[in-house]
Parts: sequence; structure tokens; C-alpha cells
Amino acid sequence: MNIRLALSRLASMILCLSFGMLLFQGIAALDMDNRVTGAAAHYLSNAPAETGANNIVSAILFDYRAFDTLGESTVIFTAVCGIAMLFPRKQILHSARGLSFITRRGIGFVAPFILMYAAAIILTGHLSPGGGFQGGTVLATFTVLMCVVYGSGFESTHLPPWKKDLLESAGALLFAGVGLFGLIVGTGFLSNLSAGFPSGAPGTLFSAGSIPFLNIAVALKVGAGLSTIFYCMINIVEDRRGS
Amino acid sequence: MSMYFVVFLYVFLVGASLAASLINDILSSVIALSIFGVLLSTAFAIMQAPDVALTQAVINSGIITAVFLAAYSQTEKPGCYGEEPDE
Amino acid sequence: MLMLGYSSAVVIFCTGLYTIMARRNLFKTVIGLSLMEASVLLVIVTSGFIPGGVPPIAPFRGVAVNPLPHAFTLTAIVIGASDIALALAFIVKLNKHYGTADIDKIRGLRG
Amino acid sequence: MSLVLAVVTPLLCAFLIPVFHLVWKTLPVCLVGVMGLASLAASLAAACTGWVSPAASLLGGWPPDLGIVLVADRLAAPFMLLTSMGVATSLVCSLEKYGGGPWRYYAIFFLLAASMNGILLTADLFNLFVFYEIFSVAAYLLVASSMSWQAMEAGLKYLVLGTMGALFFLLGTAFIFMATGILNMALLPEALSVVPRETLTVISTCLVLGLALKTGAFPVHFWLPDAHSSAQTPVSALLSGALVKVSVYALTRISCLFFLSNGGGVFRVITIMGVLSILGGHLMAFRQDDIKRLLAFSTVAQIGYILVGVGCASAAGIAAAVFHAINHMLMKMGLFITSGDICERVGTRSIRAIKDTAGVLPANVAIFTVFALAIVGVPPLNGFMSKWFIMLFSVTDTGLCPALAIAAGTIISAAYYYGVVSALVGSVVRRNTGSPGNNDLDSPTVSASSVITGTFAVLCLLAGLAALWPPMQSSFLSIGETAVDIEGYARLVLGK
Repeated sequence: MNIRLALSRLASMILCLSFGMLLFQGIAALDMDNRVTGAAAHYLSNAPAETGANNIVSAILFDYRAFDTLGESTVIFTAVCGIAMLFPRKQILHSARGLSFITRRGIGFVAPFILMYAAAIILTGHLSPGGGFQGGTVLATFTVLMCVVYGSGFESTHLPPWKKDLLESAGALLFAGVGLFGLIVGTGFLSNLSAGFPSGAPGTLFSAGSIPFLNIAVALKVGAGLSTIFYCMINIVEDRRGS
Repeated sequence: MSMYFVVFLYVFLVGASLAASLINDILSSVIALSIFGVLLSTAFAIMQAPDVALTQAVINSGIITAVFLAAYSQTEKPGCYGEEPDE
Repeated sequence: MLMLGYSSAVVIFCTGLYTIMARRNLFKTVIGLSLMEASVLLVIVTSGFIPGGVPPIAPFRGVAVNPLPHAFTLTAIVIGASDIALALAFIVKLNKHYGTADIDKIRGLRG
Repeated sequence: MSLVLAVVTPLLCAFLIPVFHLVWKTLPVCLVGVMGLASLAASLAAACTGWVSPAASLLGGWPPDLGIVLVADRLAAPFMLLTSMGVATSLVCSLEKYGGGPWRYYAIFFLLAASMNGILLTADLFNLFVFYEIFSVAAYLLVASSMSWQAMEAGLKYLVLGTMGALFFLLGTAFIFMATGILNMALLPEALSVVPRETLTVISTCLVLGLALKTGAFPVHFWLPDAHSSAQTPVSALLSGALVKVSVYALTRISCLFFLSNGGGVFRVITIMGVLSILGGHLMAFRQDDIKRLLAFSTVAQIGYILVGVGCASAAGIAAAVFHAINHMLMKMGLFITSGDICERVGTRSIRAIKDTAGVLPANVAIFTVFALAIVGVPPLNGFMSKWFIMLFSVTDTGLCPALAIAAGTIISAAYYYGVVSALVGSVVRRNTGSPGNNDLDSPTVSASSVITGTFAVLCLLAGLAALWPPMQSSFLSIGETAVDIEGYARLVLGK
């Protein structure tokens, strides 16, 4: 039995090593002279003018290739839908067990700042690093922190599952709505400045047309979704401890 | 940004990945994976990709580790959860 | 520096593949998937890096690194995270039934 | 009419379902039906556009080299018709079976429909990966949606192998990006021709391995029998009928565009995988006693036929493969739905146990027999026609070996389908001759699923006859010509 295990490990190691050699040869055959060519060069030189966003990664994510982003946030939507299907929650347990009074007070002081940080990341996504995904994840992490500090009772009193479902769907529908607006205007699905979204002054908070809306939509979707995933998995722990 | 630092970082990166793979204790390898995520986000930051570094740090080392631990805590026997480990 | 990034990515990819193929614990399998995903991300980001470049946030002085791989990587990170969360959810469900995460003890996953 | 509606309509349906759930705790069946009809109409419109006047639609108003382009041409159109029919059928069966209760199931269902249309339409490699991920995640969840332990195991197995496939695909995409700097599928064939040999090998290995993992071809088929047999009936029918074909489409499209002119033994590898799938799938199916597992292994074998057709690397071979994909959708969906119905009535999935019980409806058995005859390949039916064409073209393009495998596979499949059909017929005979206790089962109920399977059986016959009609043959040949016409695709995407 042990010999069989060792043999299978050896076989998989040999397989992995040979695949690694193949990959390495493929890399070594390329010249290591990275240049920005093709579409990327166009983005670098024209994105601020064409989309109004100073953060070019945001411009690509939410304008040039916004369809990818729609798909990506749909992956999260699907996963969340599925995990909620796998863990149906008939009743939510009120576990008020959390950490000590001092920690609660301390976190109570910190909480607004974390929320502000998330909001700043989301709203300035078109100007500086960050955006809907990062901000949404910070929001989700905030709910995780709340769960650790206050116990899972926090969820049932402040953020019941139906509210999160609603937020998530609202984010998704906002995204699709911005896309459909472009389609109705006749400039193509998910078009930004050409569909008539105001470009604003470059470099200011209210600029870049539809990109801030899409950031908010994605943040809602990601934040509510990841938070749902965490609470779905954590409530089972409560279940077991309670029983 | 000296070259030594970069080499060190990559060596640690590979080391953390090997640790996550080879350690037998699941909890330790989850922690190794989390460290790996942080190192990877540092590598992204060095490669001038602040957006990616931020996302990697927040998602992989934040949410995914939390979900990993939530899942792992349930493979323990029911009584073990929340108790001191020294019994 | 580019070669360094690519080589470590290849090593990490193979480590992840080995973890999936050789280790007999479901958590290890998910860790392997996570490692493989991370290595692909490293490949993509490295392919856009230019030594001496600056981050692609306008207005930039000098040569900016390629922003396109960053967009791809962001997408791939989020997709990978939802895959891994889903895998963990399945493991939790299976664990409730079998009481173990050992692949050899779970009937349908052998072989 | 913009092609993007084919993706966005089902997506909007999926996003709206949680909102509707707040209003109605159980979704009204007609509401889900209306949403299904809307997405069916959008898909069919896109398929018609692709068939009649191939078109590209730009997203975000950006030119094709900057943004993402959706394209419907004559290769995508038949697959789109096939998948939208499969989705509609499966939706009707699910509605009949579960009503409007499991709303998350329907949300995932519509997401799956949207992602299938996305895969079929997109002309951007990374966008293809993104839609592939939605598709896969939704498929894992649909497999697990029955919540039984077997389904969970099958779902996890599918998830691990499918994610590995996705990561190989992503690695291939990353290598393409490293080597060329573009991901537009119309610009890539030219750009890949100057890539060094070793890198091209890595790219083709990663892409083909990833797509093969997702397709379920023989050496990496482990997830397919489990997933297809442990899911509920409508989901199994959808998985075998439509989902597998989408992966086959991606494999065909990518290998034709990237590796037809740039060499690399991709098509030979596909042929070898096809031959192995035929033999392995049929042999494994022969050993099964569980009827759904038998059908699942038979799916592996049928994928093999399609892959042999694709491996011909000629217009005729690919056309025959597409024809077989459509036929397999009709036959396998019919087989899964009727056998699911029979198993539910009898209360067992074991063929040996069916032999000993009575209570199977004669109509179901008759329809099942038609499908079994078609899939084995009895002359006037469609299965014979497509297998015959694949055999014919593979002899001229890839040699005698695949043809021999097809012939051998046909004999094996005849053997095991004979076993199933004789068990079912025996059960019907037993009921008619005796066992008075089962008379309550006699009430002939006309359900929507039996109407659909009946229609599919008629379509099987019609498709078989239509294949003899020269205009039909020439229009099918145009599918294959579209697939191998790289310049035509580039013209269509780039709008020149």
C-alpha cells in the first residue's frame, strides 16, 4: 500500500517536472524584451481622453473590456447563488457570542473608518488604484470582522440574507442597465462617453462617465456576494456548536 | 529596489508555495498559503501593478483565508471548536 | 527580473499540479488549485512588466508598464476566488456526510 | 438586432429572479416560462442572423482591435440552435418536475444559458475564458443541485478537474499574450505564425489539454460519467445534450483558427483522443448496469465520434461532426428524459432490476427504442447518417484507424443498447400478460416531456432523411467551410 502511494507520488512528480520543462522551454524561446504594443499602447496614450479615467486599468476594466467585467461579476453571482443553494438557511441563529467589551468599543470606533476607506476605494476607482472589486471586498471583510467581534447575531439584525440578495441583484441590474442604456442610445452595449454619459473634468471625482456607476454596481455585487459566502459557511459552525 | 530584495522575495515565494504543498498539517499549510498570497501581492506591487496587488491582498489573504478557516474549522470533531488546543 | 518571475511561476505551477495529483486530502487539492491559479497570475503580470516602468495611472512620467495584463489578472483573481470558495463549500457538505476530507475514504473520488 | 441581446436577455432574467423571489416565495411557472421564451427568442434570433447574414457586433462602440467583438457565423449558428433547443427542453422538463419552487436553480439555469451563448458568440480569447468560467461554475452547481451525496461528490470532482482545465486554458492564453500581445481571435492566426516552435507547442498543449478536460474526452474523462449520471434528469439531459457541445465548439473554433495553418500536431491529437474516446467509452458503457451511467459513458463515446470528425481538419469532416453533434443532442436528450421517466416509474436505475419489474409505459419504451436505434446507427435514422459521413471523411483525411474504431464501437453499442431495450420490452410484455396489481399505472398521462421526446424522435427520422437531400448536404458543407475559412472570419470580425 505504501509502495503504491510512493510510486504514484513519483509518477506525478515526473509528470509535473516534464510539464515544467516544457513550459520552461516555451518561455526560453521567447525574447525577453517586453514592449507595450497593439491595443495596450493605444490604451496608454489615449485612455484618459477617450474614457475620462486616469487609472488606465480601470478604463480597460470598465470601458474597453467592460463585457469581461460583466462576466466576471456574474461568476461571483453564480457562485454565491450556488453556495446559498447548497446551504439553505431556514432560520438564522442568533449567536451573540463575541469578543470582550473593550474590543467591541474599539472596533466600534474603527468601523466608520473602514467603511470610509471602502467608499473611498470604490468612488475613486477611476483616479487611483482600487475600484469596485477591491472596495467591495473590503466591505465583505468588514462584515467578517463584525462577525468575529459581535458574533453572527450581527448578520441577522443588520444584514439579513434577503437584504444581501437584494443588494447583489441591484448591483447586477445597475451594471446591466448601464449597458442597456448604451444599446438603447444606439452606440453599442456598455458604451461610455459616446453614449452620452458626462465626462466631467478629468482628474476630479465626478468624471469618467459611467465608470463610477459600474464601480458602485460591482462593489455592491462583490461585497454582498462574498459576505453571503462567508456567512453561509460560518453559520454551520454555529449549528454544530449549538447542537 | 535592489536586486537582492527581489531575488529574496521570489525565493520566499517559491518556499511558501512548497510549504503550502508539502506540510502535512492542514492548518499550517492554509497559513502558508496566506503568507504566499501576501508575498505574491508584494511581487505584484514591485512589478508596478498596484491595482492587482490591492486585489490580491484583500481577496486572497482576506476573504479566501477566512473562508478556508471557516471550512477547516468544521472538519474538526464537533467538541474541538473553540476549545483550547492543549488537551 | 522577468526570467526570475517566469521561472518561479513555472515552479509554483508544477508544485500546485503535484499537490493536486499526489496529495490525498481535499484541502490540499484546493490549495493546489490556488497555487496553480496564483502562478498563472504571476505569469500574466510578469508578461506586462517593463524594467524601470511606472504604474499605468495617468499622468505618468516615463514608460508605463502594460496595463492590459493587470486588467486580465484582476478578472482572473476574482474568478479564481469564487472557484475556490465553491470548492470549499462542496468540501464542507461532503465532510458533513463522511466526517473526513481524505480522498481515499470518499467513495466517488477515488481514482 | 444586436447579438449582445442573446447574452444579456438570459443574464437579466437571472438577475431578476432574486428580486421576483422577494415578491413571490414560489416563482409562478408562467413567469419562468416567459423568461425562458424571451431568452429562447433572443438566441434563435442570433442564430438566424448568423446563418442568413453572418454579422459582428462591436461592444462599447470600440473598434474591433480595442474592444470585444461578438460574432455569429455559420459555425456558431448551428451550435446556437442546438444549445437553445436543449436549454428550452430542459427548462420545460424542470418546470414540469419541480414547479417554481427552487428559484436559485432557475437563476443558475439562466446564467448557464447566457454563458453558453457568450462562448458561442465571442471573438476574444480572454472573454471566452470568462464565459467558460460562468458556464463551468453553473454546471458544477446544476450537477450538485439534487443535494444528494453522490451529486456532491460528482460536483466536487467536476469542479476540481474543470478548474484545472480552466487554469490550463488560462495558462495557454497567458502564453499567447506573452508571445503576441493580442487576444483577438481574428488577429491571432497571423500573429501566431511568427511565434517560435517551442512556445507554439506549449500554447497548443495548454489550450487543447484545458478544453479536453472540459469536454470530457477519454484520457481525462473521469468527471463526466459521475456528473452526468448523478444529476437530476433534466440536468443530465442538458449536460449531455448541450453543454458538451459547447466545449466541442470551443475546441473546433480554436484549433481551426490557431493551428490549422500554423501546424503543430493538434488535429492528430484530437483524432487520437476521439478514437480512444470511442473505444473506451463504449467498452465502459458495456460494463455498466446503471442505466444513466451507461448513457453517460455512451456520451463519452459519442464525443469521440465528434472529435474524429473535427480531427479530419477538412470542411467535410467538420460539417459531419457538427451534424453528429446536433443528432447526438436530439438522441441523448431523448434517451435521458425517457429513461429518467422510466426509472422514476419503476423506482430503480439498474437494468437487471428493470427486467424483473413491470409497470413501464409502452409509449415510453417505443420512444426509447427509436432513440436507441438511432444512436446505434440503424440506416434510415440520423445516427447512422452522421456516423457514416464521419467514417467516410475520416478514411480520406486521417486514414483507416478511426473508421475501424467507429465500426467496432457501433458493434459494441449495439450489444449494450440491445440489453437495455430487451429489458424494457420484457418488462412491458410482463405487464401486459399478468400482474394485475399494477393497473393504477395504466392511466395514460400526456406530459410535456413526453410530447418533446416524441417530437425529438420524429426529428431523428427527419434529420436522417434530410441528410440524403443534396441542398441540405451543401448547406451543411458550408458550416465546415466557414470553420476552416480563417480569412473569412478575420474579415467578418475586423469588418473589412
